[in-house]
Amino acid sequence: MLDQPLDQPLAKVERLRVEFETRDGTVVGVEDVSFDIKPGETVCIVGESGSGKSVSSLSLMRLVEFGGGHIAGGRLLFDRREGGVVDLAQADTNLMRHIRGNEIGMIFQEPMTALNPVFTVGRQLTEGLRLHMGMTRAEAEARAVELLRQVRIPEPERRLKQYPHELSGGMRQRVVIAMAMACEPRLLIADEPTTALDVTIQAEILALMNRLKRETGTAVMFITHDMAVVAQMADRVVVMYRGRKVEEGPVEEIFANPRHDYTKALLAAVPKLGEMRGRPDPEPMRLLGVEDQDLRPIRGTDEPLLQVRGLVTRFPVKGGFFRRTIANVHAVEDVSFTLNKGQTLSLVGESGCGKSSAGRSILRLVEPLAGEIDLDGLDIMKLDADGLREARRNMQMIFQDPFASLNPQMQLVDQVAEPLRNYGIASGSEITDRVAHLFDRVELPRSFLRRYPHELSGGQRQRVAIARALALNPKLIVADESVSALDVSVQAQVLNLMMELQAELGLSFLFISHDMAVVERVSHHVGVMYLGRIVEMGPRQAVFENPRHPYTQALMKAVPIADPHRRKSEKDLNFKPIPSPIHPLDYEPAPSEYEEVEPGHFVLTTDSGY
Amino acid sequence: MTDKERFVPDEGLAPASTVLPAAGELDEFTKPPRSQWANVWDQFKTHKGALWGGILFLLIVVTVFLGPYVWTIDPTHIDIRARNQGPSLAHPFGTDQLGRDMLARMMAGGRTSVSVGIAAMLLALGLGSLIGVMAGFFKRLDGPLMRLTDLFLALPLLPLLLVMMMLFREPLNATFGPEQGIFILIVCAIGITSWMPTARIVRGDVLALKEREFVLAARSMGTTNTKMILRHILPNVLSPIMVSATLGIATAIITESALSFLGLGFPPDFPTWGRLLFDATDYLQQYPERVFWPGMAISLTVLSVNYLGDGLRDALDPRIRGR
Amino acid sequence: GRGTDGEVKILYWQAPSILNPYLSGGTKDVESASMIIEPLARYDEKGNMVPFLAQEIPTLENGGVSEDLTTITWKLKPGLKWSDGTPVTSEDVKFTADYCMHPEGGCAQLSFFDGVEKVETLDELTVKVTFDQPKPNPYGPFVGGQSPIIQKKQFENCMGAKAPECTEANFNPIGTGPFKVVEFKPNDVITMEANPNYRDPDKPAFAKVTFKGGGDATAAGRAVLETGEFDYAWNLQLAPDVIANMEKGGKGKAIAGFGPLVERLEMNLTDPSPSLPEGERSTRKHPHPFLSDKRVRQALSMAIDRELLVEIGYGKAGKVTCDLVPAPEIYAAKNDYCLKQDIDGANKLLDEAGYKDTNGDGIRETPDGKPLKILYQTSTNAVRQDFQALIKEWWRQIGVDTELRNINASVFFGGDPGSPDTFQKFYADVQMYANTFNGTDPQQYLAAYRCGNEPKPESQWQGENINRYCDPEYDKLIDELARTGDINKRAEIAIKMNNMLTKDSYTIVPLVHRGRVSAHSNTLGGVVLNVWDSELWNVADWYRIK
Amino acid sequence: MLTFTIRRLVLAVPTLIFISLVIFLLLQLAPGDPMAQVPLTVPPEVKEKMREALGLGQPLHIQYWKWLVQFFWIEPQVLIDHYLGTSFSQGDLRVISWQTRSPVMDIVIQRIPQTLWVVGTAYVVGILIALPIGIYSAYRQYSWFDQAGTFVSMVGFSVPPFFSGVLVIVIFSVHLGWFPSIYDTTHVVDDWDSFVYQLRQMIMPVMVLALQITAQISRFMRASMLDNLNQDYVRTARAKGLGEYTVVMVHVLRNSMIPVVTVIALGVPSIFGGAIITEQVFKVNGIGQLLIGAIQANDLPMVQTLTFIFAVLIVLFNLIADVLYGLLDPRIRYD
Ligand SMILES: Nc1ncnc2c1ncn2[C@@H]1O[C@H](COP(=O)(O)OP(=O)(O)OP(=O)(O)O)[C@@H](O)[C@H]1O
Ligand SMILES: Nc1ncnc2c1ncn2[C@@H]1O[C@H](COP(=O)(O)OP(=O)(O)OP(=O)(O)O)[C@@H](O)[C@H]1O
Ligand SMILES: [Mg+2]
Ligand SMILES: [Mg+2]
Ligand code: NI
Repeated sequence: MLDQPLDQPLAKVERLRVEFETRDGTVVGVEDVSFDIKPGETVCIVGESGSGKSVSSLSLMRLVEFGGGHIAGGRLLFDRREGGVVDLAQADTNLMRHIRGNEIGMIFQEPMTALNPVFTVGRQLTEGLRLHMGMTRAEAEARAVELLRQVRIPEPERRLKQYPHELSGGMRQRVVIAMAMACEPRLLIADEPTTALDVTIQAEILALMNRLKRETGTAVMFITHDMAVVAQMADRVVVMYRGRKVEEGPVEEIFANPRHDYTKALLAAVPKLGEMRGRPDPEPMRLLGVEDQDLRPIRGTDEPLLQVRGLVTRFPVKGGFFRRTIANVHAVEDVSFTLNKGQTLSLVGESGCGKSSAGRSILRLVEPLAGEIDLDGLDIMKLDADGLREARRNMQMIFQDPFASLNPQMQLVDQVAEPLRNYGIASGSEITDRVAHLFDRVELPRSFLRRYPHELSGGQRQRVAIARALALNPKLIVADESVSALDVSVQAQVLNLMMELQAELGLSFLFISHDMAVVERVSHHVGVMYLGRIVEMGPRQAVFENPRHPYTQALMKAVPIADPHRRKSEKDLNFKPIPSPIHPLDYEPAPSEYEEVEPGHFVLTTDSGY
Repeated sequence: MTDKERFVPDEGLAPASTVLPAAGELDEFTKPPRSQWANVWDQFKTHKGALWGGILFLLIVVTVFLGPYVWTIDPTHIDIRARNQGPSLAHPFGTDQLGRDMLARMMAGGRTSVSVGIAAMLLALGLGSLIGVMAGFFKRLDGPLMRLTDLFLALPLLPLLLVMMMLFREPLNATFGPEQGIFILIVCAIGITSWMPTARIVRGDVLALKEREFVLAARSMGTTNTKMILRHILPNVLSPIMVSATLGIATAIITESALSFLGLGFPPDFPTWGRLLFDATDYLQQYPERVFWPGMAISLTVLSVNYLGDGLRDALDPRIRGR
Repeated sequence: GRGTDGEVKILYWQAPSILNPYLSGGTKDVESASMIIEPLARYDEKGNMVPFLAQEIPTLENGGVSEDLTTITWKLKPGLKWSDGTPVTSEDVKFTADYCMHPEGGCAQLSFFDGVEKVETLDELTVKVTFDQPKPNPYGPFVGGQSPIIQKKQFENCMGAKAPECTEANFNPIGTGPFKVVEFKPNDVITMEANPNYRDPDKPAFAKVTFKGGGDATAAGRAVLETGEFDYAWNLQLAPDVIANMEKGGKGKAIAGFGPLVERLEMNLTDPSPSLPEGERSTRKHPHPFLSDKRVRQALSMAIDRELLVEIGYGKAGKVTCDLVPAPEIYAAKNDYCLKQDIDGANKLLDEAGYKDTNGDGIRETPDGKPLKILYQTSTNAVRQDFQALIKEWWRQIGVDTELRNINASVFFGGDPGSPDTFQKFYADVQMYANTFNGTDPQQYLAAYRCGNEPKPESQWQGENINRYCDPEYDKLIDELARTGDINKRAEIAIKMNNMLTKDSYTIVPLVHRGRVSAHSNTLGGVVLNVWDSELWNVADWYRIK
Repeated sequence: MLTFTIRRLVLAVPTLIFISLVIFLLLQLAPGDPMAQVPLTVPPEVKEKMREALGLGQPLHIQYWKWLVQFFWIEPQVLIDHYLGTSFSQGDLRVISWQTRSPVMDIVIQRIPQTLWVVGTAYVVGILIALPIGIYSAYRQYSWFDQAGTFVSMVGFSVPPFFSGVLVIVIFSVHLGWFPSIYDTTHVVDDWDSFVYQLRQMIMPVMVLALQITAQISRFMRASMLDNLNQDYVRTARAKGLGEYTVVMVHVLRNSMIPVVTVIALGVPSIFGGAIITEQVFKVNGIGQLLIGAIQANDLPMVQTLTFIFAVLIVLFNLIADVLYGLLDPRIRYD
């Protein structure tokens, strides 16, 4: 494979400039971006959201044009297998069509939407093969099976006949990868291939790509905003900021010795697993460029605020002729924990393990089947509709997606004032006053009061959501994946804000996340969930430094570490797919029993299904 | 209603895709804040068809409602000597078989047609939105209300109209006078037989909306059902409703003309575009201009309103407007 | 010779639904059936009776009608055959009467058998009809398109309640007419072919008939006059200039004929005010506040320009008339009191009668202050609506305010006692429609205006005295007419009655003597428009002009 | 899917019975009288007799029950008899029309061919024209083609058929003499010439109807295509190097057809329901003309039966649309 001299770049982007014609005039997507990719090399492009990463990659495929952009300047040199170097910026559509999928493959960000929902996996996989390689249907199918096997999809023959929605997110992403690899392209562009995935699946996919690259010698252009992923994957790194390249260099160099301020800030904002080793209490993160930060640890109290005992939540699965309940989704199964005043309890676990359901059950936004919920002496389960409404004054929730959780048609001031109005706490100008103070509190300028959600950045929106949750002065805030959708730098700011508020107001957080590094940073206590149960629970330090349950241990292993020297290989990972939480009506789950391995550190002894 | 029901998934309903945050451009945040309607207007302005449609529609409405103050001939004035005349200075649109001035009749007819269009649309929209929102929001009402929709789809308009005429004409005449009475009747007839598509669309949107996180968020803040619907649901289904609205005006105008064709429309001394057009089709060959004016007026109105709807949809859709 | 001229295509914009006229009174059904089944005698285009299945018309002179006017004896032509080849006998004639007079049959033509006591067969070819009282006009049963002879064999099992079950017979009656049914698609089209057993071996000239129904008068006129797709179009109720323009197409011509059909205004002599309790509106309990005054009615009539109405609405198909019975000739009063429009005279009349506009709103008030506001209703129909607009305008000029209302014809003429909108209920001050009578004798027609014959709640709003007219003098004349046999005497009485209703009292304000306009193509010969019987009465004589 | 379908079908029965009751009551309430067609010369007593013979005097619940039995019990037997030559329905009274005194179902069956020929063809033609227009309009959004397509479809939408129908008659029948203005329902297609004649007589009503159908469906198609053209999977398809034709006509089209197909399915009942005005204008005398005629003549059994059949079709095609949705979109699985 490596028959060319290594220093001859495979693709070379020179002074690329992409413009978009919008109603507000011309928008420049990227400007003056140059970098190159050599055969067999992985170049990572990092940068925050909107910095132009996708636009650069789409330009290389000449796909920007379909999104309304055009390449306004620069050259996109690509060394074709035969036929020498061509400038893709000038290539005609036929040539581009030949290159796409055949010589350059691309993996897209969203596995959920990148596949056509109405065609079988097999059809979508073989399409490119039949087009570019001129294979017959049978040959293409044989090759497709081989490809699926390469990306380690079990039972590949059966998968070919399935539709995308019948596969899990991880499997879908593998199909997308297989599709991009189908014609053995020499350059593979991967645009945030793992952002939407769970840690465990992410780890697998990253390992898979590394292996494929090794085996086929394909050059990879890897786009991400996650520095930990960069550390796992990259040979070289290109850092982008606001449409421009700000720094470029070998991965070790970038991590060890960042030059540009932005790179430095980016690295500083990344929470690294193990950073908090030896420190029992959470501490705000040190952010670059922010003066006089208060970085004192947050102690909280040992006085219990929320006590949950034996919480069970099930969702009925209807079916049969009369639409009766034929089975249940056991979303939360016998969960018990205690959250102290002024402290944070985190729930971690894979997607679908029941974290959100647990959080919502506590506010009775979904109705739990059984269990006790005691909030500061008040038995939540016993309340009627009015009592519950009243009780929700003391417990609020921040949702995962800051955009989805704000009404797009309402001004921010009204959204934040809504709880105040609902409970008749304030009226008239007092409301505006209070809302303004809340904005101050979450460090949003008051000029934003009259804006609409879409006029804010993700981080700002999440602040609005926090302000809204704070409006009622609750004692408990359930933060459901509140920072998962944010850029690292913004995520760090929001995390700091939350911790700051906790320190000042004595708030208690039930923090739900799948990001182990973030959890390590913010929690006093941690509960690891698997298939509806808490499999391990205890002080954060105990759980992170001494994980006892096999699932916890596997989870820890899967977390990518933002250190290029500690790369993981596929062999380290060992994940079984999560068994189905759907059980027939007569299924009686065993009660959760715990063994106290250390003081306050419990490990589930009941069979958890792992 | 309890909170519990909300989480029973509806059959066949794909969860609403969450809108991912748009790429953040910092300078965007320094722009001064604008009101929602200013945004809508901005968006609207850029849609050429919509803008022209809007202007044209406005022009039609103005002509039809204010025109009679300028062109003061009485549309029912019969000048039998001047019948069946072509366009002239005295009668720019000519006269009809009884010598009534066509321009005045066009304006009078337009007043009725446009009012019927708007009023019937409002009624259909009100009913459709109400039933759509109810069916979408309260799972328990969904089945019955959708069956009701089936029922209305199956109901024949004509007998219904006759029944309504019989039951309500006298009382309406007594309270509103004969012209208003029949107007209300026809508006109601068209309204209650055309709300079904709106109801279905709104229901679909509400079902999707109900799964959105901001609804859950509002509930966790103690928002009651009524407020939920008023604050969160309705504003967000506004854009499909607006589109139905513009389509509704057009269909109402056309339905009214079809009713005239079947002899169930307005009384004869109550010109509407539909009736004028229908009356004129007999004279299609002798006096083609008689067909031309009402035909043109109906087409132009429908056309302008449709373009208006297109523009409004773009303008009201926050996903488009937000970018 | 028979069947040599190919196909003739007839277009009725109202489609026939059944070919048994005894089960449907509709003109379309009667006329379409008249090509297949025939009566003993018909009226010709002048209103004279001509024998069809009968050998001759029975009269007093030839002894066919008994001296006491209680029996009539018909003789069939010998050798007549049904289209299935079986002979026509007097049994069939008798059966026809039994069929229609069956109490459960709901026979639509029962009125033709009014007063029939019994029908007997004297021999194979002779039938005798006996009436329960003297009948000056004994030509009700078996005369005219409405009471044709049906075959006993075919309808034997279809008597009474079973009548509707005999779909095959009702759709395909065996007859003696020039054509027989090949296929009948109800409310759509009838295909017919020449009857091989028709009594005249040379007729009909056409081998095939397509009788299409549906659409509207405009389209029918167009198909005959402009595109030439059809040969004959029935009843073109169209504005005269529209017809004139169509004739320019050059494919055919419009023909008009005049029967006794009169478009008239009916004045409500009782109070229709909605403020009255239900059951008392438009009843004789409450006289009309101002229309019960003859001078008001007269003024309303004087304000109307009938010439113009004819010109605008009917053209060739209309004549100005001041009579309720404008035809036949002998019964026509030929009044001319209303021919000239006289707005000033009308104004003067009202002024004199004390109806003055006291409050200056342009509308006169009755002496006790009630404004002269008139609700003027009619059925939905383009010409009637034009009339309404014109008359409203004229009445405005005499200080009368008019509210117009048009009602769907099926409701207006429906007679549903539950509906407030029927012409019988007459919940309006003035209404307009046309009416006529069958045959040439107006006795029954005029008898309708008998005291007590008005629609009222007690009679489920049935009754023909729509105006709620009541004059004992008039009632006496009705009885007299029923007793009188002499034709000239009868005419005299009838004219008197006509004048009482129109000229003397303005209870009925005749507007237009309406004819019927039909159109036939230039290549269709033998068409004689007949308004006294079925239009298709002589279809056997039609031929193709080559 | 099967249980879903069956469950919906079973649930449809009470709905339909209820609908039939509502229609029945509505018609009973409606003013008007089957005797309206009878000339004024027929005296009221005779009319009363005729009314009685029609069974009008009976109490409502008996009339309704009679109709139910006739429609749901006797008519199906007649159908079975017709096909199997049995004689279950011997002597039972069927639903009889008041106008024609013949079984309603026979007339309905008689009317179906011409309705299907004209309205059905128009529907098919309309769809066949609409789909390409919709697709291309969306693909080239805001191009002149799109603008023109939008304009034409809106004009088509806004011109009432009683006007466009008469207009084409005047142009093509009267002035040019190309096509007959009156539809011949007795015409039998048995050779090439008669087929050509059938085409000629169909062309105008089909044109008028298809214009409206095209207008609506092409708008749907365009909107649906626009929704899908910006989806991620389209980008994926392009990234595979597929040609534009394949991308649009295979990947995008298949997805955008899903809602359009259901819209099309929902429109099918209206084919059987006929197009009242167009049928009237061209004298097609299909189901629509039958209904309007029956309404005008106050032929209650006919109106009741027709509207009920229509209701059945609506409910049925609603179900079919749902099932189609499930079949076309693999993501949706009922039960
Ligand atoms: N179709 C478009 N029309 C207008 N502007 C666009 C379009 N696509 C991208 N842009 C702009 O180009 C810039 C770069 O966008 P790009 O999608 O490359 O960001 P990104 O780095 O991939 O972000 P993310 O991490 O969120 O995917 C942004 O400012 C964006 O607003
Ligand atoms: N409304 C619902 N109806 C039926 N099942 C549900 C519902 N909500 C959640 N579930 C199921 O309950 C289980 C737990 O879901 P939950 O949302 O609590 O997981 P999670 O841990 O929050 O996952 P994620 O990280 O993806 O948010 C899943 O199997 C899910 O499919
Ligand atoms: Mg991107
Ligand atoms: Mg969750
Ligand atoms: Ni409830």
